[in-house]
Amino acid sequence: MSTTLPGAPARASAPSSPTPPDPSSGPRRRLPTWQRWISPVAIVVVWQLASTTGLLAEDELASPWRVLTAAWDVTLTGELPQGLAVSLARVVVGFLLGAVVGLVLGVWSGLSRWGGLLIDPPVQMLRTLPHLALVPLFILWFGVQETPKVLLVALGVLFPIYLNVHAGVRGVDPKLLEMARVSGFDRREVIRHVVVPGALPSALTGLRLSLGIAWLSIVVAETVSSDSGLGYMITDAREFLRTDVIVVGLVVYALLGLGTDALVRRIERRALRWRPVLAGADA
Amino acid sequence: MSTTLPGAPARASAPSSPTPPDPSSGPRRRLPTWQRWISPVAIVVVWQLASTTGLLAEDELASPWRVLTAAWDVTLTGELPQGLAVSLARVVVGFLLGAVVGLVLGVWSGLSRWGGLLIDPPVQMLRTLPHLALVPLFILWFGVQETPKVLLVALGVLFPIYLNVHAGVRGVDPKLLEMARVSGFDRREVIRHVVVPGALPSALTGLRLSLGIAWLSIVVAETVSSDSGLGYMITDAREFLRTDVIVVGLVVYALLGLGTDALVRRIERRALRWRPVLAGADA
Amino acid sequence: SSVPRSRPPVQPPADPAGVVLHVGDQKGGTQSLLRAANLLGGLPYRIEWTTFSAGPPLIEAARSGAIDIGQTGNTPVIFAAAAKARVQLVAASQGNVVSDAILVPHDSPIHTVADLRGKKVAFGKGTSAHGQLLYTLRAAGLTMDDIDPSYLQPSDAYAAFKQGQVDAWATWDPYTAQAQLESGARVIATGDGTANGYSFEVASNEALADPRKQAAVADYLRRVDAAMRYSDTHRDQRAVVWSRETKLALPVTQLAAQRGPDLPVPMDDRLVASEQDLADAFSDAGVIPGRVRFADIVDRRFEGRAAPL
Amino acid sequence: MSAPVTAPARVAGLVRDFGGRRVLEGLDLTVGPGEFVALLGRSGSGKSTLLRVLAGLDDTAAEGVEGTVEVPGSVAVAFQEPRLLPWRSVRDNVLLGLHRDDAADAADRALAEVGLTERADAWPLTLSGGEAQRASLARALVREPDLLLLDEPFGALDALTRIAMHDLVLDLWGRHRPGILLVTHDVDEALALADRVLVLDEGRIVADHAPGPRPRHDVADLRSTVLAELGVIDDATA
Amino acid sequence: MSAPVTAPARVAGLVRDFGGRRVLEGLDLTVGPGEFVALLGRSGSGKSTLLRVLAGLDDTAAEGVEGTVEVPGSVAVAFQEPRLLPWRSVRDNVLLGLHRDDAADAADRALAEVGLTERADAWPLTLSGGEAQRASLARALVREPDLLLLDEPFGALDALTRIAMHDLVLDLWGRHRPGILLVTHDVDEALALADRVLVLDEGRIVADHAPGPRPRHDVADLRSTVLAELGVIDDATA
Ligand SMILES: Nc1ncnc2c1ncn2[C@@H]1O[C@H](COP(=O)(O)OP(=O)(O)OP(=O)(O)O)[C@@H](O)[C@H]1O
Ligand SMILES: Nc1ncnc2c1ncn2[C@@H]1O[C@H](COP(=O)(O)OP(=O)(O)OP(=O)(O)O)[C@@H](O)[C@H]1O
Ligand SMILES: [Mg+2]
Ligand SMILES: [Mg+2]
Repeated sequence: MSTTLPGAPARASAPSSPTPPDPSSGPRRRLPTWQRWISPVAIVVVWQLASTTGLLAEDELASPWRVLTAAWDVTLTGELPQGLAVSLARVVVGFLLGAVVGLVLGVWSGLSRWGGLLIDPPVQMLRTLPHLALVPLFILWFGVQETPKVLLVALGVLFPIYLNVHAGVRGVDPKLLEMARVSGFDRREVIRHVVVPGALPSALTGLRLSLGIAWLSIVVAETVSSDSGLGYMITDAREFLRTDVIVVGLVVYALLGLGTDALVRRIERRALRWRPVLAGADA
Repeated sequence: MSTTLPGAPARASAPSSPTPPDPSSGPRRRLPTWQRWISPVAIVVVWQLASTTGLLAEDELASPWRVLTAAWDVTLTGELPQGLAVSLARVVVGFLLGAVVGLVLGVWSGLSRWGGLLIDPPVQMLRTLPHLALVPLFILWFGVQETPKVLLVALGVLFPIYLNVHAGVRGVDPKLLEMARVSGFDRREVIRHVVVPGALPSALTGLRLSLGIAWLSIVVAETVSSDSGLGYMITDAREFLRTDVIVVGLVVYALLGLGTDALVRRIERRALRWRPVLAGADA
Repeated sequence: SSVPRSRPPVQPPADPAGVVLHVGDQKGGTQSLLRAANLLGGLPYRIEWTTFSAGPPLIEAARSGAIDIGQTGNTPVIFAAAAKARVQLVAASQGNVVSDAILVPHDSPIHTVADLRGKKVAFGKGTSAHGQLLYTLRAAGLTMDDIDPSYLQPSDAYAAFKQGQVDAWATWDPYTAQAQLESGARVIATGDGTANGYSFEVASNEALADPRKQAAVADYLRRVDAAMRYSDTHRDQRAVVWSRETKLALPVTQLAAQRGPDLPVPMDDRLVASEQDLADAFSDAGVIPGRVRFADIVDRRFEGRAAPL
Repeated sequence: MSAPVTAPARVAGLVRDFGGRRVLEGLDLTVGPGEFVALLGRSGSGKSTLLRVLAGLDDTAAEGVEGTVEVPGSVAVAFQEPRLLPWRSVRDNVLLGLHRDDAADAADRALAEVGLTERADAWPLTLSGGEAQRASLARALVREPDLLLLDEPFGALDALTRIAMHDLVLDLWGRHRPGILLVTHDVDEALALADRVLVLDEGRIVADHAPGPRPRHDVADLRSTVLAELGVIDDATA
Repeated sequence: MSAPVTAPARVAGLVRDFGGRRVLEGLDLTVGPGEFVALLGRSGSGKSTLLRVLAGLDDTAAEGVEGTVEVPGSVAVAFQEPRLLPWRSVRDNVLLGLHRDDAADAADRALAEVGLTERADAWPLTLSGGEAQRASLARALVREPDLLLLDEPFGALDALTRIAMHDLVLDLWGRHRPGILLVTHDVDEALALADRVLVLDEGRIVADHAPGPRPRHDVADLRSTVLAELGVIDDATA
């Protein structure tokens, strides 16, 4: 009755190094596609056409060409690059702060019953507080320097991360959690190998949203006493009715959105490469 | 060799009416718990204590009691109830508009490859556009009446719904999609019975976020030529340095947040009742 | 909060050396004024500038001690008084009131203030234009109830004005100049004879409680005084700097500058009465609850010390 | 339903390559009209892969798939895992996608036949392994297709239930005469049920037996042969 | 590992109630030290439910669970479905949670034994049904627990692979002498492997047989008895 499996070679030959998995899931995996550029380019072309033909009056929306010129101007004066750099620093710090807090709270409240009962309600309360209304209180509490700006960004970032992480954690397949429990995973391993990967798709959506919101928050945050930054550039342009500069700001934001998206797609592609590409997925 | 299963009664007795499933998943299903009130109440108590003991100066943050008085004042003047009603109307219309568009775009771009390639990039671009910067353009295009306000809300709502629906649709178990394909589901059935329920947890997170954002957007929207509305009340109070009224506004927002959350929890409980409560889920 | 509630006493003379004075500013405001007059050199203390988009947030910052001093218009200070903010008005200046105008499109049928009855008028709630509109209407025998107000900040208001969404717009320079030059807006009323055109230096109680900061404030006020006088005599130069900082077209700032800059004025009884009158107008219009005693936040003790440089 | 004159499934030279790993290498297979074919093969030999191709889930247009695949009629599949929609009742899982006037009745009948009447309103995630497998089988059978693909449909069933399910499949087969391709690991089952018993190995069909007319009483020799083809020395004969 | 003097699993008066549906009704069961117990029972009879309780996944503190459950030592489970982490390689799935110095070696050895060396770096979702089941089995075996719970671990395996896996389990059992509770639908398998063969029906253990010393050549009578207890009239004897 003793039989050896053909597929089972001698024990010694089993590789024991923990090399990263390189499964033969085939070359069907999608690469970043040029097709994603079709609609952005189409939008710009239509916009320019509408402007040149006069369908879109210059004072309703500056033409792409004029926006480009304005962009060049604010680049030359250093306003745009400096503004970007200043805002970027604020966004990065605020984002990290908010993301870490949101992540920790989300995992915690998603995993433990009491965590959920105690953390979730105040977060649900706080998340609807409007930034604009918080500005005066933040000035009162944190002054007018960098702190209130960074905190406003952090606050904006926190909630989408929290909500999506929380939902992701709650949605982790309980069968896998059970498996981890009976397989001797310690708490750290459960979180690292079951909860985090399971919640990842949802968390990445949160990341997408929160990166966007970080940049939105900076516009409000930079109405608090600043004389530099992308948000400031926009409010300032708005103050002095420079529609073309506003549109430059909007275009920069759109590019930031695309950049953010590309970044998250990259992470997504790496993190979710275990998902086989099945035929049904593209119904 | 012909055997009858004990569990299989005579054919005639099989009920054929499509009664809604009432599976015996047991009474462990969680009800809305009073424990969720612990932390909100604790926050208010600590806040009041800090105020009475002078730890929190009255002009840094009005005490709950003073906020209550201010709330009573603005209720008597009609400012708060009317403001709420006016804003609510705007929020509802804007929300419906944004949610429907976001849902349709999200399902579409999640399901079809070309839909994704064409719809996703412009949405990713548009979603980072700051409301504050859009206000002057919206005034140019849509005037100063209700349209720009409703559109700003719709715009705010659209993106979290879109992103979460898109991600949810992309995350639908491809094995189930394959099953649907070989089981003769038509396109409508696939969407209704496989895609929508599969994307639902993620979509509900989007709903949560977007309901919050709808209320946030109204604050910005109501800076556009309005003399009523909750957002207007807050900006107005800010203009006149009425910190207590600002805090009233914030409290109302917090309550709205809790209300929204309770609403979505209800939907969630109903929609996800097929998920068995397993032991591992509360590690 | 460490900000004193009541007006701090006059401090013994002290050396401001080494102090950092946090000054709130608006774009194209005091800092550019001082720089143009070359008055920022040789300071015994250090100035840290913070830029605000408007008066209210500047006062928000001053009352929490986040800034020590900053300049703002005649209306936000009334709300500061109403809110019992922990600030003092330590100096005043007065500008031309010609630029505080009510504008209509060039082809508008509106020609007089009386024509505004039932019309949609844009202005920023709580701005100096709001006060000026109150006055102008009153002078024409109208009240706020006779018009259809559309509360819009200058930027939004201009957009709405150009699109014909509103019938009239109450505003100030440089917006007046911009609208006149860019879209041929017609002025149907100015603040002449109605508006008071004051601006104030708003100091935080916290700064005034510190002897060395008090000294720095006194010195700073002297410099601002001098800078205003300098800019009055160098209007072209002022227009150039202004245009550079706000990116407004040079003709716009030139027109605005030619109308004359702010000049220091004493905070005498006439000033207090005029501001009190404005405050009462706001109270009457129901914009602010109750009555305000404007004199409560006027601190005249620096006027003597703010002798010209 | 098309008249059962053409073969409900024909595959020629089928190659399936998973990024360098060739699972099927030029496989030929025809399931004749009304024919009941059992497919045996070692774990990982490519049985499910073949069924996916026949079900149209791996397009020959896609990368890694080559060969001719002809499946002219309707197909129903019982997958190796139950693949029930967790958010629909067991009944709905059988019912959905069934576009027939008597769909509801047919679904309830099918559930009764697999012994799940009592669990018809349950959520799928509360079913036992065998119950889920039976629900999935009911879903495939109720569709009455031209080609029925069953991937180890009885693997999680006890002996008694298994016999009842055999009867059920044979019954449906007798009534509608679909082509059936049954993947199983149970040689006895294959010999008892099928017209032809195939063995898949190294990406090809390596054996093709016809157990002869039913009822079959003495298939011991054939059993040993098939087991030997699967690499097992049968105790009973050895 | 605790010394195998106490029973690795003891259950008395176990009741499991799913909202009114009683699946286990006062079940008593002891798995002695180093004892190999096979559990048979109809689909839906509550075998997996019992295993869940023994694995500590359904707490006796929870609603619907009553009775005494004593499982003093370590436990490892091969669930009815493979339950592999889809985002970790097959090797990692065996390895994770294994806190031993030679964990990596042990995992690779276990994978080799179940014939998955070649697929050790694959993503679980690309495994065939039988491969996934073997990975799950390897994960349970490599843990060398005091109590090994196996829920139909060979259900998706072909005859040859199944025999190899039998040997593997017997081998581990011989080396470490854990208590083993094996759920299976294959009566022959139960009789060939176990010290005791139990039949679960109507929420209780209704039969408890000891097939006697190994190697077992003539268990035909016992086979018929057990099949009869499961409701099947055995062809061979009938
Ligand atoms: N969470 C639950 N809620 C309701 N009923 C359940 C639940 N879990 C299991 N059941 C029911 O309990 C019964 C026993 O299930 P169990 O999984 O223990 O069966 P089993 O003996 O393992 O069957 P199989 O051999 O088919 O796997 C089944 O009828 C099942 O539908
Ligand atoms: N998407 C995939 N990527 C890479 N390899 C795959 C993929 N799908 C299947 N395989 C491999 O192809 C081989 C055949 O798989 P298949 O599922 O057809 O086996 P099977 O004959 O059904 O086996 P079992 O009896 O175990 O279910 C297996 O070795 C499997 O690991
Ligand atoms: Mg298979
Ligand atoms: Mg089971």
